[in-house]
Amino acid sequence: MEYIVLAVNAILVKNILLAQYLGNCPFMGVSKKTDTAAGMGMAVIFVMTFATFITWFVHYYFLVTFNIEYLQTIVFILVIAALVQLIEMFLKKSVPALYRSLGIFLPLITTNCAILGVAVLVITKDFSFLQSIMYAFFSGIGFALALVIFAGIRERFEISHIPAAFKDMSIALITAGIIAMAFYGFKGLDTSLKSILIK
Amino acid sequence: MLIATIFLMGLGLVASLILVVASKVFYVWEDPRIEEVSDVLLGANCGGCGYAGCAAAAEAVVQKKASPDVCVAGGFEIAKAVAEVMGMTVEEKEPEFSKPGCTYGFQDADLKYEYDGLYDCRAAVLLYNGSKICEIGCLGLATCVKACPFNALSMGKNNLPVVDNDKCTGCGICEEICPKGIITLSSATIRLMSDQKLSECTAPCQRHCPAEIDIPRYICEIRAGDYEGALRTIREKNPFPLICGWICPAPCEEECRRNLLDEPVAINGLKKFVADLERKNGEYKLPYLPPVSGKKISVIGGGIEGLTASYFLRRLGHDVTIIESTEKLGGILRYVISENRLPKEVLDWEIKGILSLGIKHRTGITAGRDISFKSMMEEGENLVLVTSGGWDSRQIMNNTMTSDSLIPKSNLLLNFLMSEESDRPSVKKKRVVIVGEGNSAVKAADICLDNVASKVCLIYPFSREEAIERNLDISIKKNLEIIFSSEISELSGIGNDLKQISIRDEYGDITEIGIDYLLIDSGRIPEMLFDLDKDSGIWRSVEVLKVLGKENSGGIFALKNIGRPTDLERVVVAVGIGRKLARGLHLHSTGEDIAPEEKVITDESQVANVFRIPNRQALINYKEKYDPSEIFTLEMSKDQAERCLSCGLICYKKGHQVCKLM
Amino acid sequence: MIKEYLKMIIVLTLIATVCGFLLSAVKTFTFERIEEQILVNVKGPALKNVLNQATNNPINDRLEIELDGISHTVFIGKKDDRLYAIAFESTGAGFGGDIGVMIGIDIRKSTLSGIGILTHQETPGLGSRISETSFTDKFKGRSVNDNFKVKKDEGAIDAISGATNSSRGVCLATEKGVVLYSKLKAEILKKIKKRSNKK
Amino acid sequence: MKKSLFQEFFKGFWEILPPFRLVLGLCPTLAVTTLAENGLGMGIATTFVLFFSNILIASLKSVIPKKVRIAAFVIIIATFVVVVELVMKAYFFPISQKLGLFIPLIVVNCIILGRAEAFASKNSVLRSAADGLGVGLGFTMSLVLISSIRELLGQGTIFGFGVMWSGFEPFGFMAQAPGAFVSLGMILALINLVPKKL
Repeated sequence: MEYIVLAVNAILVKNILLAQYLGNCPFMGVSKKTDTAAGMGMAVIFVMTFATFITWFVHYYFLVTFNIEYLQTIVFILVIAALVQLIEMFLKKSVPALYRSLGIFLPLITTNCAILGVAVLVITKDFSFLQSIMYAFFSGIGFALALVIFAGIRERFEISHIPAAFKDMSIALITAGIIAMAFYGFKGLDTSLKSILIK
Repeated sequence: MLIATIFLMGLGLVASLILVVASKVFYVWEDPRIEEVSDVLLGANCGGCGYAGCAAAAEAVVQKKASPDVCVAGGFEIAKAVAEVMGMTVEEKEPEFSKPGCTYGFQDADLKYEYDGLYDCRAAVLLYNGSKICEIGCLGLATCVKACPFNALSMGKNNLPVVDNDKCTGCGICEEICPKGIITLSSATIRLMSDQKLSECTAPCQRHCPAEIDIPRYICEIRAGDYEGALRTIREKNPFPLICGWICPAPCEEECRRNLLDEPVAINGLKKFVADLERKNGEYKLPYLPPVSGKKISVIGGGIEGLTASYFLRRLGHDVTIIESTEKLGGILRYVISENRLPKEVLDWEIKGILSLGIKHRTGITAGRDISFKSMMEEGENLVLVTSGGWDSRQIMNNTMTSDSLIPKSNLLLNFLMSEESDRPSVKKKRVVIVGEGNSAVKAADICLDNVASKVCLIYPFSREEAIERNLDISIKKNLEIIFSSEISELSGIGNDLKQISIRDEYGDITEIGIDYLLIDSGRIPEMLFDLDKDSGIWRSVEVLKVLGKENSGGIFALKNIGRPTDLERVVVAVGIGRKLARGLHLHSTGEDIAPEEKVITDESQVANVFRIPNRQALINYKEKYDPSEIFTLEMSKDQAERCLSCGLICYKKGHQVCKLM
Repeated sequence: MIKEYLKMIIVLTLIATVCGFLLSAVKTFTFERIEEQILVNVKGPALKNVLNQATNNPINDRLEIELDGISHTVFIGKKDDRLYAIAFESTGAGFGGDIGVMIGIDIRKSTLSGIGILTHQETPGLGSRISETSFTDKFKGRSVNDNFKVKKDEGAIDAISGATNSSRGVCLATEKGVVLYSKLKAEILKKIKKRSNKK
Repeated sequence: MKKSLFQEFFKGFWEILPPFRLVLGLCPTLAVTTLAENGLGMGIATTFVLFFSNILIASLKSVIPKKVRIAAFVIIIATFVVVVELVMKAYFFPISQKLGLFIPLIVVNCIILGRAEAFASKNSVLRSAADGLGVGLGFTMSLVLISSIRELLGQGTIFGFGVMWSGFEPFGFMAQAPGAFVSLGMILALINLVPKKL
């Protein structure tokens, strides 16, 4: 039950891209075509879950134990960077087919603040291990969802008449704003869902 | 404090260890050059090369599937760097730029309907081929602008794409995406290699110029005061603007739409004006010249056609030597045309200019007499282009009765018939082939039979019925074979002997005939290209004029075609043929198929036209007729250029539009 | 090849080590200030509310008291240079997680001088109303022996309608605080005495 | 044609002004620009990291093996981020609370890694310093601009000072995520109207 609320919250209400402002660079960068957007989305879901899995352990079994939580940022990013590179190498060797479709997005993911953001968020929110994993997974789905929707809209720009000044990024940002407004409509959904579920 | 330091040290160590181990465990062998090449490439992932991004292109280069100059966007610098990685060399290529080929945007052109659909040319073209009446016009919906990865394109005020040549890398994406083919890659080389096509926006004047000069463009350039540019435009199709300015009968002016209003623009006069201007300045402007990398080519005959072919061959990167039997280059223009029609100094100036491109010439050497065909073949690195002319040029040389022409064991019928019995080559026990369409051919056949030729083969371009109609003697004689409705498609030989001749009949079937001696019924020796196969020593003719794109022009002795190119009546026609020869030769020497381009405009083509020009503007009443031999003044040239209607296919200047340089 | 790998490892380790050292140095340097800042900025406003009659700065006059191996920070409120109340932190499980409550106790009267919510993760608009004064004031002036339970659980506190669980959390924290107070009281008084003696 | 040091510095103010010309570092641009004060704080924090990481990376560029380049850059950048995090907590606590998660996220601000990769790893220390400072200050400038506009329209104040007339009804929209996207898009469009090369 709890996880349904968590899912609704992570995917719709507090969508990582549109409400939490995380991961906006790839949001703008790889959203020109739906298929690349979908590829990026998949890669993010995977890396986000996996990275949170590792950083959660690192945090509670190393940082907390040694009382060096202040090193969180540097440790997490290092872990994520190494992890992403590891995944890239692994895919290249073991699953070349997957590497061809997802691999090109992996280097981009290191600097995707959504990954680090979620890893840090689950710590500040004091989530349990399972909660953290679920939260990361659903946030990834939220990311992918927003990205694909956005890419779908941006593809239409190709054939629409846009004033020169608004071309490319400008209109993309305004569109993102409108999508964000649509997602704004989900506000409160999690609360009501929660109260329904509890009853 | 210690803990933190040690922890981070440990983390750094572990992370790097894992990465090192992983890179060992998950090691996939990749050609290290792939990475090196991708480092060198631009990394814009524009796809202009046709590969999926720079990395894919790098892979293709390393696998030798693509050449080092694969990166069209990067230009020569990048290509050089890539070649360095690969240990290869590249030649510098002339930069190519996008060139939009439409003059009138949709607000100036006549429309079929108002388009208000998806803002994309690819969508608009689906509805009755776009909103313009002109089927080849630009739809102005900026699809190319959106597609350009380098932001080199923008829409101009008149809703036509404008290219920023500084940003354009010649990647060709716009060319690919434009549904109308308006925007194409262009460079002087591409332009001089191509003929006018139905899919291009051509003005009537330009369509009727045998040399296919882009007349509207040069007039536009003159109007803008860019005289050098105008001359450059002319020389993309005609190396003799000054000579043509003097003696060209100007078929373009006959077709000028201005005729529908008052009288034509002095197109030829304008051409002469810019050429005169250059001569007055005394400095011959050289075009872009690629480094000589092509084959060495001998061109026989230094007349207008040979000079034109040589000029363009040099511009295509070939090493050309002209062999001329008289003491000076110029051919008929020098020896036949009178001084008052064409002053010799004009001729000399223009020939000198052409030679200054780096074209070698040897005068006073008669091919076939002073230098054997075999040695010419070997000297010219296996390629010999014949533009020797014929009967008329021999008159110039005052030695009309040579027994052999430069093509071994062959002669013009006229020479053969007119020479003394003793001068005639012996045809005893020889297989003679006579190509002809008149009774003179029959007469020559009789002479050969009398001289105990072992076999005489008469090739008629007509059918048997036509031959009877024309009262030709087709009676059956011993050792005589008459072949109807055929033409020669190939001629081959070894050293200074003929070997075989291929005959193509009306169905395109080819028969091969052994041959010892050839007689050609024509005033001239047709333009021919001979290519030597070094291993076997066999040389054979190449159908170099296939590029003409006309029906029946396939054979080297395409006699069926009346007004065939080999009988040149006007200098401008010779210029046009000269350029086409150069193109065909270039294609042949680079191993490409010599075929006419698609949709080339020919005399028979149906091109949209206008029949009445409503008098929409106050026209300058042009009374005074200029004498073309006079030198235009600057004002006169401006006046004339202003009179141009800047015609497109069906659009033309209405009101006060100003033409723009594309 | 080995040499190259060795270099990679050494460089990365070295950089990490130096960074670790640098960071721990910065941390040591800023540690105290950060602690203080957290007290001033996070606990300060709540303290001011809870010890509203104090004339001193309770943050400066704080004590660390150990009980069963756990250290508790106790803030001392003085009125006219005489001890009148103390405040300390307590937590109770709410709906969204632990609720941190600052509890002020008037020593002379043995009543609550007030409570203030420090941290919570309650539902915005519902549970979050526990931090409103209309709710916290319900605790003010109550005897430490009162039954700090919501009325539903037969206690004395009116729960916020629709946020019973959050209200419960606050009550729980208060209850725990009162119990803690009874355990700590003697120790606190002893320490304060010691300190004033020193002066 | 190498740019002068001066030009390297000033290019960050217009030619490659982030996040308008160089569309990177959008997350902080969108997230923390509700108040001008936050924008300024974020900008300065980023500038600090950018400046020092550029210098350090430029001076270490020859030592770092290519394969672990990114990892090394990330560690260096992260170190400065943690320094900023600690210093801000110690001396500018309220603002560090407001910026919250986005301070550690400076480490993944693409501008910083982008400059490290594209500039600092190829240029001299002095140039990299000029570049880092210029781009950082340009970024700060942009953030202050966006956040001032958002604060003005969203709350009727600038840096906390009320500047709008008394009856002004703030647009709550501007303070929310959609407002962030839309206002950034609008400003970008305005800036696009001005040519890149002045």
